[in-house]
Amino acid sequence: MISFELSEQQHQIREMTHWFAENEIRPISLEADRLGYVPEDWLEKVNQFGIQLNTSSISNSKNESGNKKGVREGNRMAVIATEELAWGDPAIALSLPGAGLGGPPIQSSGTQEQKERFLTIFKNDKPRWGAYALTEPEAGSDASNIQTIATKVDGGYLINGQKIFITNGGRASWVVVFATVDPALGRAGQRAFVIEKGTPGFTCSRLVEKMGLRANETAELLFEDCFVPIDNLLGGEEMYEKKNSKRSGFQTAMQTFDSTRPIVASMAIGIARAAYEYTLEIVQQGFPVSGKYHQMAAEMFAEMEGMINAARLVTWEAAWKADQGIPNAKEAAICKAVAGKMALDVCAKSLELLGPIGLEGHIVEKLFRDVKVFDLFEGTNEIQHLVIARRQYEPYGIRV
Amino acid sequence: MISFELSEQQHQIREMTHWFAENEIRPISLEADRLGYVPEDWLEKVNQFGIQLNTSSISNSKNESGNKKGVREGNRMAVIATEELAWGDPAIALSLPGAGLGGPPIQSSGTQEQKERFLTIFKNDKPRWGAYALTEPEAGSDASNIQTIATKVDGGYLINGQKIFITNGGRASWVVVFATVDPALGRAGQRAFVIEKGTPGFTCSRLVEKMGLRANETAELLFEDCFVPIDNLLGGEEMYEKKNSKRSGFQTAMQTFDSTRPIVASMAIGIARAAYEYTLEIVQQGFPVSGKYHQMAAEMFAEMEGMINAARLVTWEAAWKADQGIPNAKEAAICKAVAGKMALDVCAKSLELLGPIGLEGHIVEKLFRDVKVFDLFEGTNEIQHLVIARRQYEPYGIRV
Amino acid sequence: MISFEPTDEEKAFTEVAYKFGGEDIRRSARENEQKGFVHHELIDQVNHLGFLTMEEPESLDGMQLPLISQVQILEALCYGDLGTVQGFPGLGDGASVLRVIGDQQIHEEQRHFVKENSCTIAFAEEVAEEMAQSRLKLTKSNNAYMLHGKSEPVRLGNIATHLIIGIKDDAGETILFWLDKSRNKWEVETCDNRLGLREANIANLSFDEASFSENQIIAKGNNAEKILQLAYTRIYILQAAKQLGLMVAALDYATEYTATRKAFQQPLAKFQGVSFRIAQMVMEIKMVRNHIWQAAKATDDSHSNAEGYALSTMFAAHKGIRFVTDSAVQLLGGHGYVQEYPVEKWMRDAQAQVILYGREREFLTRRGDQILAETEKKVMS
Amino acid sequence: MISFEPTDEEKAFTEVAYKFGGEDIRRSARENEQKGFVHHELIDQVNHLGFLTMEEPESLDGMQLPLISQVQILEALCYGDLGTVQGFPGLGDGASVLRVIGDQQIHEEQRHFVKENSCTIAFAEEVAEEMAQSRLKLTKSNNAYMLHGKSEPVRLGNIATHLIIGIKDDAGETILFWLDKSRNKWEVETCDNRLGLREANIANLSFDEASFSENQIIAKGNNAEKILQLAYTRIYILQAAKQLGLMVAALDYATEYTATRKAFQQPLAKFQGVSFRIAQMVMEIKMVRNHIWQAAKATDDSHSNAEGYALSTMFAAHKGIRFVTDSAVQLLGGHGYVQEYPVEKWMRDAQAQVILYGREREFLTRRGDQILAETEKKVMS
Repeated sequence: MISFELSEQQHQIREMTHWFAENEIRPISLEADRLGYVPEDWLEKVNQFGIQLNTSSISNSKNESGNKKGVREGNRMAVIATEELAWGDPAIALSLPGAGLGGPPIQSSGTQEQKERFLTIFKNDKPRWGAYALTEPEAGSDASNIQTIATKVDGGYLINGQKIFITNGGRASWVVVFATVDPALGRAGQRAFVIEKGTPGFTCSRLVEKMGLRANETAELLFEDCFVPIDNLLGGEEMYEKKNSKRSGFQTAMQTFDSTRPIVASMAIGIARAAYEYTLEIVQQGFPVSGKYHQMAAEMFAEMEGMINAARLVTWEAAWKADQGIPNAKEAAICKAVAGKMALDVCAKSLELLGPIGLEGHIVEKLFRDVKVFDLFEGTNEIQHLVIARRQYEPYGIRV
Repeated sequence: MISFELSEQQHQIREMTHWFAENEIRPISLEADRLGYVPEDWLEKVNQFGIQLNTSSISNSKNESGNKKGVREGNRMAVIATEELAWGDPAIALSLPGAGLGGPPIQSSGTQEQKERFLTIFKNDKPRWGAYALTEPEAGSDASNIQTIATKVDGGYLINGQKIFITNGGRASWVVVFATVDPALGRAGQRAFVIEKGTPGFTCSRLVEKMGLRANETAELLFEDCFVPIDNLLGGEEMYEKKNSKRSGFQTAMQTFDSTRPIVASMAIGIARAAYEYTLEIVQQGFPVSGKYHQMAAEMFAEMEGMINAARLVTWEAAWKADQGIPNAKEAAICKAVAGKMALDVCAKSLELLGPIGLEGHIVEKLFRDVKVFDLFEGTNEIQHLVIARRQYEPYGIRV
Repeated sequence: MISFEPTDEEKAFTEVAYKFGGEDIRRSARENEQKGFVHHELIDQVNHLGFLTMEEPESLDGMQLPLISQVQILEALCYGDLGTVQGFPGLGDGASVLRVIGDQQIHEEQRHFVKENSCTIAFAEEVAEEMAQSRLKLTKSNNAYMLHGKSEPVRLGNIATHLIIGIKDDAGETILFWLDKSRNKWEVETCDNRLGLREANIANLSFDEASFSENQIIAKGNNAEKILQLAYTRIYILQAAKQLGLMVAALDYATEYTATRKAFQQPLAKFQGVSFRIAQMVMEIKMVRNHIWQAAKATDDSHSNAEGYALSTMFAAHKGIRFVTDSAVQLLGGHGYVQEYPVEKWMRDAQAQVILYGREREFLTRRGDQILAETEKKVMS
Repeated sequence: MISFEPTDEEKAFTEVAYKFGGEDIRRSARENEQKGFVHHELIDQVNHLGFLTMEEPESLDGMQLPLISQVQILEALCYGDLGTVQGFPGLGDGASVLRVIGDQQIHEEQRHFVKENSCTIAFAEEVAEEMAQSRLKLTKSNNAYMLHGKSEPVRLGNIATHLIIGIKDDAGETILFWLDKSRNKWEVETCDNRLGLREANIANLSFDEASFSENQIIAKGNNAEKILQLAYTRIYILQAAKQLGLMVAALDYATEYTATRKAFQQPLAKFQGVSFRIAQMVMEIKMVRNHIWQAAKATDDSHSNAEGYALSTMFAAHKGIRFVTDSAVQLLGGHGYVQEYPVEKWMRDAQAQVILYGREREFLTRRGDQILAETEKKVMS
């Protein structure tokens, strides 16, 4: 039956994460932006509380057990919780300890041993992070064209190449790194490796300065003859060697997107809602109750509300499909494209409403700087269009 | 010196055409739409007055003499006059006697003999039309891929093929028809022929029913072993045979677009202005002078005015460039793309303002039906984007 | 629990509706438009399938379906053609008024008529503050009402046997009442409507000092306004669902066309100028459908946000149908503009629909007024 | 006669400005932003070139150029960087107030100061009906004025030696006056502005019961309002021209990037998803430039439509700069978001600029009010 009511568990997690976002994240939001990092002691503290950005509950794997009624709702839970965290502050939300975007590929493609080895390290004793490294300087949106080379050697692979725009890439305990055993093989040649911090030949060459999300670390990673043992090949050698196996790192990357795009979309929604609510509160305090400014504001808020709501519903739909085990690549692309664009628009409209006082250190300008990347990473808006169109033309045997 | 003042001559032609549009065209607009044609006696009358849709003053040819100060302003005159005529009614404007869109290719590519033979037939004794036939059932926007075949025979060519969406194609005294001597040659194989009404093998196979512009004839033309004498090959055989001549029918077609797109753009502008002014008059009569409807209307009218004005200025710019003899393909594409899209938007906004009474037989709904084709013919909006992008990337040696 | 899964019953209904819409309605659409009314055989068919009484209360022998079910079925029917569906006779938008009034409050006389006869209702409402002065006036003197002047164009006006009218009297009180062609006189002026929904029997209704009896009054004052508010919430959602059906039709048609036609030696679909627009159409449709479903559920559950959702939905559906039908015409190029292809009709029907069912900006300002008045500011569902 | 041909003199000026903008300004832009002010060497250079006094009346030793010339030069300068140009000291927007007042009406004292010293003026205006209550109050008692409270953020506020302030007093009369740092006291609160135009010295100005003398008053009442109206017409046009310069910079940068970078084994430019956006940017720029030129000419010619054109121009320039700078970031992908590339700064500067210089919708409603009040309804120039 069609329904838009939250389950009890969903309701609880929303309330809890909202409380945390409002009382723990938001108060340090502007300060963390100014510092360019999230204070260590704050991270220690929240890690002790066990608060993480839990993307690894997002999974299409069939062996997830579901709740006591046997209903899997992990994806819906994750998008609901993520929206609230990003509402608090998206840069801080992305900096929360945990596997981050590195979680889904391990969850979906890792061996049981790998899952245990990599996903159980996120403990209360100290904050730890995972990371996900796909993008390269010359590849951009073209995930099929990665140039990082994995050369088979005795007992493992030597990795050579460079990765850019890696969220938490410098501080991560491990990074899921995509490389190719042979660029000529295209997608089929791709492999995913879990490379641990401190591995010789693996360095974080630089942290980049960005338009926004300044409190969140964005790293460039360098791999120079970096030896990775065979046990760190995601899924293990056998997975790729199976007869007729079409499995490659490329599939892992693509499947990861199906899980992470709704998460990224919910962050954009959280940002938009934060800007909307903040501006609405100011407007409700200081605005005339009628007249042309009232009407201007009314029209803009109604439009923003509708856009935010629409983006949330398509995101829920993508998450619902994932929970049902139904392919959701199209919906994942839709929610990402819709939310990324919508959120920038809502932040710009909010600033328009605030007018010049928007330059006086209100959070809305920060949200505007933060939000643009949500239309860029995890596949640009253009890539989402391509994915959507590809699905739409599939019945006609045309690959656009 | 930059200026947006009309010259005296420009001012006069605008006043005169506006008078004609207001007093002769507009009164029969809705009736002609209902009938599906412009009444014959009306056409006879205006033809006796010497009123024509004068697109053939549009020309890039260097031998145009200019006015008494030696300033050529034919293109600016034409866009100014056309806006007024289309303001009266675009379907009737397109049905006015004259060479129509067939004028520019003859003007730009015809031999002196051809110009005299074809362009001087438009006399007061009875209405006559020229037409322009490029589009084919299977080619659509792809002008380089025409399938109508011209087979060289003794003394001329045999034409075989079909043309669609031909304005005034059934009633025209002659039609400029694009055909290829060999599809394998691509653009280089294209030729333009002037085919006269009554030529054996040339028939108007059908008149099509359209969304709008119903008073204007849109024909399908069929050519079956239609013999066209060599004298009707536009530009003459020599033009194509010259060593290193890159001249082909394709160039003629493309050059024609540079002349006709600003004309088509001005029609769209005239339509938009007609809808805007009609709606504004109704609103000024019946609307509250303040309150939320006033503000809604104010905002919409201001936006419409700005859009119309912007489209007119880019159209003037394209026409000015043509008058100066400066290549204007980019500006011609810009004004067509801008005006076509803008005009639909203005008509839709006007209908929104009118509300349900928009269904009571006001001209605005007719303009809405008329206007859509202006984003389709003479190159779709997408084609205009392509032309613009192509010019933009030219310095980088990239052909998009 | 958040779910996008229709019930099995809804799926079964919808399947039938898609078949009927996509085949029978689609096939007859051009002919209906040309005639200016829907062919009686098609009406018999749709009557037989029961799709005309989904909104009617059970007491009037209607199906009284929840909105969430109706919207899915209406989408499927209008996948065939919006104009034809809008031309179906029956209670029309009046059904929502009756649904809101509730069984008990429907006057016995009307109940009898609706149940026993094939009644077609046109619904005219001129209560809302409007941009221009209303041409229709209701005056009250000596406790008798008199209606004079001309209504705005109303759907089914041409063939209506009954009218439901909501209007303010000269004292500013809202009066909601029935008129009955057999007793009350009105003139029908068919609109010179060449735009769209030509088969929807849109007409102005003219009244020459028409009076009506007290028992034709459904409600007055606040009560009447409350009924209209609730009825419009339903009407908006139902109309949005109809618009969605046309949007899906336009998307599918344009997808197939661009997948199968070539330009520059490539299927049109291979050009991002084409495929990205198709992607945008897909997104618009997803969003509009979700809006509708959410609003429908909220209304079925008597959620306090229901009207707000309905307003947002209608804004999205208006914007969406204009974008998607225009896009379909654009993607077909010249073929989009000629009557051998259905998309030009769809674009016209879409535009007629949006001007008949409320200005886009009005939905925004109405919803916006609610937002600014609310103390709870969260955009949470 | 309609013409789009600049004069030879304009071409010569513009060429110099493009060279200075594209090279010197562009090179120093990041550094200026990081410091929060413009490097003095660059200021010396621009002073030397005379580009800071184009709007100033000749009586103040300014160049007193027509707007049509100024807009071309400003576009060229801002091709280098908008933030840096906005950070240049000098008379700023105040120059337009002085230009409007005219030579004779400028008080001798101020004239002396402007001519003899390197004076920087910040212009604060809180006359217009605003969305929220103004925090700045002007009270009048016993023919003496007193200014109290905090202004909105104003450009050059940080480094201003003088202020020109337009504000309504407590009786509702508009008063336009000068303040002089050497005589009048005010506090400068630098905005915690991380958004953009960080080198433009944007600050709130706070006044603690500040008084000023009668000869500091430039105008009162209708006269003051007329001056402000004319000055704003000029300011809007000049600011729009600056915005245009940034738009062209963003287009050129994105064009080169997409022409030279590859994805899927093709230059990015080969994808219509990219090239069509570039085409839209080209169109936006053309339209904004034509708007500006038309408004500038109309103002130079004291055309009655000048203010209306300026309002339309500013709406188009705001919309345009947001679209074009956002597009440039989008087309650069991840590189658009990082500070090694200039486009992220341009998008931030653009947004700061538009919130500093008026709400988009306000330009529309203001122009719309004029349209609805006009008897001449034609959209003719």
